[in-house]
Amino acid sequence: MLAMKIHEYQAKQLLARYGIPVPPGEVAYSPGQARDIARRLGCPVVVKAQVLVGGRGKAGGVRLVSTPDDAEEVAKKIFSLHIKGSPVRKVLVAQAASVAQELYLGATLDRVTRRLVLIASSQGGVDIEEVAARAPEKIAKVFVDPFIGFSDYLARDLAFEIQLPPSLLRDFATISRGLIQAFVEVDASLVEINPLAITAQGQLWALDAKIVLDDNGLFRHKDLEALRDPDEENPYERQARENELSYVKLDGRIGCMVNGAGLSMATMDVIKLYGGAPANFLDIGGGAKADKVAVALRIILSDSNVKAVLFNIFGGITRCDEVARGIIAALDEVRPDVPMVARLVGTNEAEGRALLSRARMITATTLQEAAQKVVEVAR
Amino acid sequence: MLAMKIHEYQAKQLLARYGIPVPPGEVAYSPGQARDIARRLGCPVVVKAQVLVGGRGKAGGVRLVSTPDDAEEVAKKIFSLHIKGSPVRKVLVAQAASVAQELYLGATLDRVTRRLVLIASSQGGVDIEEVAARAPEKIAKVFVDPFIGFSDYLARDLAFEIQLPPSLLRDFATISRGLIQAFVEVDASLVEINPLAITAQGQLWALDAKIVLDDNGLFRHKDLEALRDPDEENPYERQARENELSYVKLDGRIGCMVNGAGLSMATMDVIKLYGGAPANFLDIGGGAKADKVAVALRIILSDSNVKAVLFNIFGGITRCDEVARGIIAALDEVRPDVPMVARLVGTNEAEGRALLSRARMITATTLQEAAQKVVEVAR
Amino acid sequence: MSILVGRATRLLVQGITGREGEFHTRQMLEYGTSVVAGVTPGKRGMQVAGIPVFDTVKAAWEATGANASIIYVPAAFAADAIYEAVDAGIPLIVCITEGIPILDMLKVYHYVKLKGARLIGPNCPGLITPGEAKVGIMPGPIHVAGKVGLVSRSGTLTYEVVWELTQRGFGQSACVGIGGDPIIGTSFVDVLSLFQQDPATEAVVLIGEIGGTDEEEAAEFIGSRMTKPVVGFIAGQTAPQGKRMGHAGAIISGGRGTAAEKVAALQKAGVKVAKSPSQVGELVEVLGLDAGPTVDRQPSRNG
Amino acid sequence: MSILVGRATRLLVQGITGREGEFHTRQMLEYGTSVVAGVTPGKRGMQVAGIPVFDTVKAAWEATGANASIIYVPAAFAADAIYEAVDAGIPLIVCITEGIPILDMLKVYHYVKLKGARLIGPNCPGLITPGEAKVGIMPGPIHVAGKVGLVSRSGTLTYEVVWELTQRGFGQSACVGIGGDPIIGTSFVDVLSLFQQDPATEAVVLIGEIGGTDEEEAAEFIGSRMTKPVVGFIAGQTAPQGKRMGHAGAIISGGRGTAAEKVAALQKAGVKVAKSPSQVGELVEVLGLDAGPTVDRQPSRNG
Repeated sequence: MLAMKIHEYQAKQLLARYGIPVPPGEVAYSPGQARDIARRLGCPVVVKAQVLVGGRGKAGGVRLVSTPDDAEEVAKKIFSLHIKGSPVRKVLVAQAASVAQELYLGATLDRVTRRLVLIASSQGGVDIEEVAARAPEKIAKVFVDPFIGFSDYLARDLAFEIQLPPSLLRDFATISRGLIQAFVEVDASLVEINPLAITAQGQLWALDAKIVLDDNGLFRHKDLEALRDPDEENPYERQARENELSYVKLDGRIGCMVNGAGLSMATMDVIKLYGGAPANFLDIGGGAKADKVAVALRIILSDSNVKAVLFNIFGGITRCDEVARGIIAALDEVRPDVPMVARLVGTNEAEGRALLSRARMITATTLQEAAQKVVEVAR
Repeated sequence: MLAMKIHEYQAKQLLARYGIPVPPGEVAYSPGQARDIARRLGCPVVVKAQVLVGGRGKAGGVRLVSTPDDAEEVAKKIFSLHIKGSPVRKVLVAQAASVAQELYLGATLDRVTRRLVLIASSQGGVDIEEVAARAPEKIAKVFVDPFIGFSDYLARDLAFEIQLPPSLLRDFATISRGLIQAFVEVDASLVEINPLAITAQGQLWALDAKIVLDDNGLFRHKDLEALRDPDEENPYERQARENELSYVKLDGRIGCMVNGAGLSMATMDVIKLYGGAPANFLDIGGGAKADKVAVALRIILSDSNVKAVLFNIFGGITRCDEVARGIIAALDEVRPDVPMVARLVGTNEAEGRALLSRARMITATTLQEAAQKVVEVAR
Repeated sequence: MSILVGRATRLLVQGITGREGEFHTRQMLEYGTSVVAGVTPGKRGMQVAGIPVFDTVKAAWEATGANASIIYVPAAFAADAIYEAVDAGIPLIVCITEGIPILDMLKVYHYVKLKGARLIGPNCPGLITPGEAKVGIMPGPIHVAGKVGLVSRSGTLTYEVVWELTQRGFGQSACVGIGGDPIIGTSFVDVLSLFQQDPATEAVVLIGEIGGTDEEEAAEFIGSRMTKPVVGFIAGQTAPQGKRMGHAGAIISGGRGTAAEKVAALQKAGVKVAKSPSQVGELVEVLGLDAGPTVDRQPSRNG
Repeated sequence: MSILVGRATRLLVQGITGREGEFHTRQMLEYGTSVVAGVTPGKRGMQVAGIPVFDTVKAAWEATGANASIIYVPAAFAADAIYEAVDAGIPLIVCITEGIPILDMLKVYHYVKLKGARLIGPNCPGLITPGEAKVGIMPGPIHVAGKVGLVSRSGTLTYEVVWELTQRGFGQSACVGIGGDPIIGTSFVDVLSLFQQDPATEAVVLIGEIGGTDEEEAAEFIGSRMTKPVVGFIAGQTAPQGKRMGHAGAIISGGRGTAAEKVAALQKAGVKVAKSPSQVGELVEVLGLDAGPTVDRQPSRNG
């Protein structure tokens, strides 16, 4: 998890601080709590699973109920769900809104213009990328000047383009301004309100919200770092993050350990080219020491699908002997029975190879050769 | 008071929120409270009159004391002072620092570059303008980019120029950044820390602070508007401000009411040219209605020095008949015995003159003629 | 067209449906200015004095080809209005609004320069090319066409001087009120430079006031780059230090920005500096320009 | 000097007294780069490997006339270091630092452009003109001088390809690592344009990866503006959507930024796209360039 997601309820609390109207609601950790909250808020309420994966609605994780008893009943069912493998540990109970229209409003970085882009659509509530594909004319965009920041006229341009009723212009501008301000102040990479509802009473309400934070900005937001939900993180992903390893689990059988993101991807590609399938992306970064390498290997081997491991190290700042020492340390502990192929080139490669020679490892000189060998042994 | 000043203690509270270290302290409204605070903080403490005028030190309004009893005693004396006409209604009791060096650090708008300028000097504690005149090489300046905002290297440039010990570099940058951030976020026109002390313990402390706010920015800071101290404002200045009149009391005998700031100044200049002295600057602004004009006249006449009044109105958006109606309304109520000269030109001047003809007023066609006549009658 | 505005000006009014915006739109139309569009968000389809209203500057520009904009929106929304005009590509923006926070203007100033637009004001009466176009709030009828260019930081004081000139038979090539705030889009030097290049202008009147160093910069420019005669007046000779004289920019601080300094700088540059507004007329008379068209109008009764 | 750096480069190292800064300063000196100054605030008067250290970039520039800077400071201070270099007038700035917040880079990017400086990176290995100057962290000895220009978003993958080229006898005119972040100072197109103009470069290798549209823009440029042959490789053909592959920029989002799209765009522009890093060497061989200087060095043992 290199870009940190936060829960809907956390995103809404955060957006509320920037003047964005959200329905009153509270988090429940048990069906009983859900009932209490429903009673306090007054029904109807919506009970919503708080998980960091998409597709809650289709999985039955979002339900409208009309009595506190129903809230308890429904919460019990939701707590029993696993949504895309994530167990539900908390639900948001929020006042239900009577919705006249669902809009979309979101901000992200536009890489082409190197600006923040604010995106709106009159067709909210569904996947915005579907709308973009199906009816691109329903998507309006404005770009925020990097020096000046947000200016209200941008929100008005959006509003007129999505044919928002003029009576909501000012509130829409306030919400847009708040959204961009929140984005900038928390170092986000995505802030999305979907749907932004026009209620039957003619007000704008953020019914759902999603915020993804830029991990690189977290150092200046200790308060946000605390929002990280350890329950939602795969323990190996967490271990990787804590050790500053870039790790992404995949579906194949060949574990890979590489230094550098580009070379890691290229290594995966070459494995595929020779008919294999990578079990993971794992970049140990530059200048990794033995202990970090050992952690990396343990993470790779924790995946029971892994039938073989490939080490591809192009030494530069990273020293091949350090990597070899880390591998040996991990092997001493884990003693795996999968075959391993090592290709070490560059800084201290001779020392590295000498160290590994004790570990009964298959060696290779080129990436091509290494990939062919590991695909062979993984069959 | 068109640029709002706030008290030292308020400025320090505000700066503390931006990470600027200030000595612990509290405000006392009585000598007894001063004693209690001194006991709580631990002596020695400094007792400082909280008034919005300069020259507190020379007037005996700032005193170091070494026991709570002394704090009470000294506070009693300070509460009895009038500093430049301002009675002392509260004192700040703050922990005393042992000072190794006094620096200056301040930010304001540089009109030439249209940028914020951050100014530092190794010679703090005194009037920075004196230092600028006497030893300009002791003043260092850096300009803040309008698009990018503050960057820490600017603070380092300043620090090296005033030969700050390198061990304080990081704290100095933090204080500088906080100062500029505070400036921008409260819409200030001046933020000054003088002295910024290097304590005997080798730390940086803001021992005194001054903040002047841009009145034009106050609409977005309701919280700061609340800091306005009505005790410190002349009641007529307050009345003028509340009625959106620009009023500055001066020392002469001729009251002036003019529409437009430039024309007001020019009117004062012409009075002076013909040997008179203006009692005030008063600009009724553009498009003033009768009630506003009436308030303006009452404010002018509240000054007992006023021996004659000149009305100089060049009608444009402002209608001469509206002005005349306001004058008559005020005269009906106040019935002053001072002579008045009216010069009304432009929009609806005939109607205005007709209205004033009932008021036994001296009239004039040109500013020159009006000024000569009012100087004559004010003798 | 002498400088900045003239018969070719196609004016857009931002905030046209407000009280001020509507009033001055009618005044400008009456003067003969070619007002082609208005903008008030959410009021698309309306008309004000026969002028079509649009939701956005971009839409107004696309429909009408406006090449100048005048802004009458409240201070809290003025910076936004300027950005909207700049980003729509409007080359000349005149901001009448008073009371804009100085930190808003600080960014606006540099942004306008960056984008190559020209901003007049804020907190100014606008500008006029007599007989061609009035883009502002000044009383039109006090002006007559002629050969004197006038530039000023003030509003009514400018009218006083214009009226003085007109009464003495000196018409104006253009009168530009650059505004009384500490940060304004166009400085004395910018306008002096335009007057120097303008064949219709034979002499220039500069009306300054205390505060800042714009007049000193103007003096520097006049001394080194201008060949046309300049007459000046500085308001605020009797103003005390540290007291703001109405205009946010009119303050003598730290002993800088006094009238005496400014007068001295101008005199050193060869400017004849008047002691009073009426003396400006006398000094222009001394220049011996041919008189302009006959004065045949009285000051405005309704302007 | 082929492009960007060469014998005329006078290099300043920002963060020279840090572990990374000091290590790579020695490496660059050993390679023959003319390192003339270092900057670490508060360390004026020190020396690192014989190079004088200054408090500020301005002071270093004044004393040494440095014309390029390389930045090794931590991510939290990197934007500040770039601003300091830009404002001191350094024309070429290479930022090695990884992990800079994207919103910092957003402002930095536009500021650098505004001021007319050139930024390489961040999160990049730097650049090298073999035999002349190494301004970066790449192992110097794997490079030899020659006629192939190389530009890449990657670090070690670049070394892999360079090593491949060197072993096959193809030296490099310059190798530029532009960095793996979503916002970088210099794009593929910028470097391709320099290679196209550079008489020392006869063919170009482009190493892209998933994410963004830089490769598509490069393809557009190659198709319409380049006459020199280009060989490409795109890493991440097996990467799944929505998962960031290490580099902050390497992510396929919303179905955009896939390797397949990039390969197709490049092929359409006439680029020969390799299926693996080693195939890059084969494709360059097919171009039939004269071989460069003989390879006489092994990969670095200490680089």
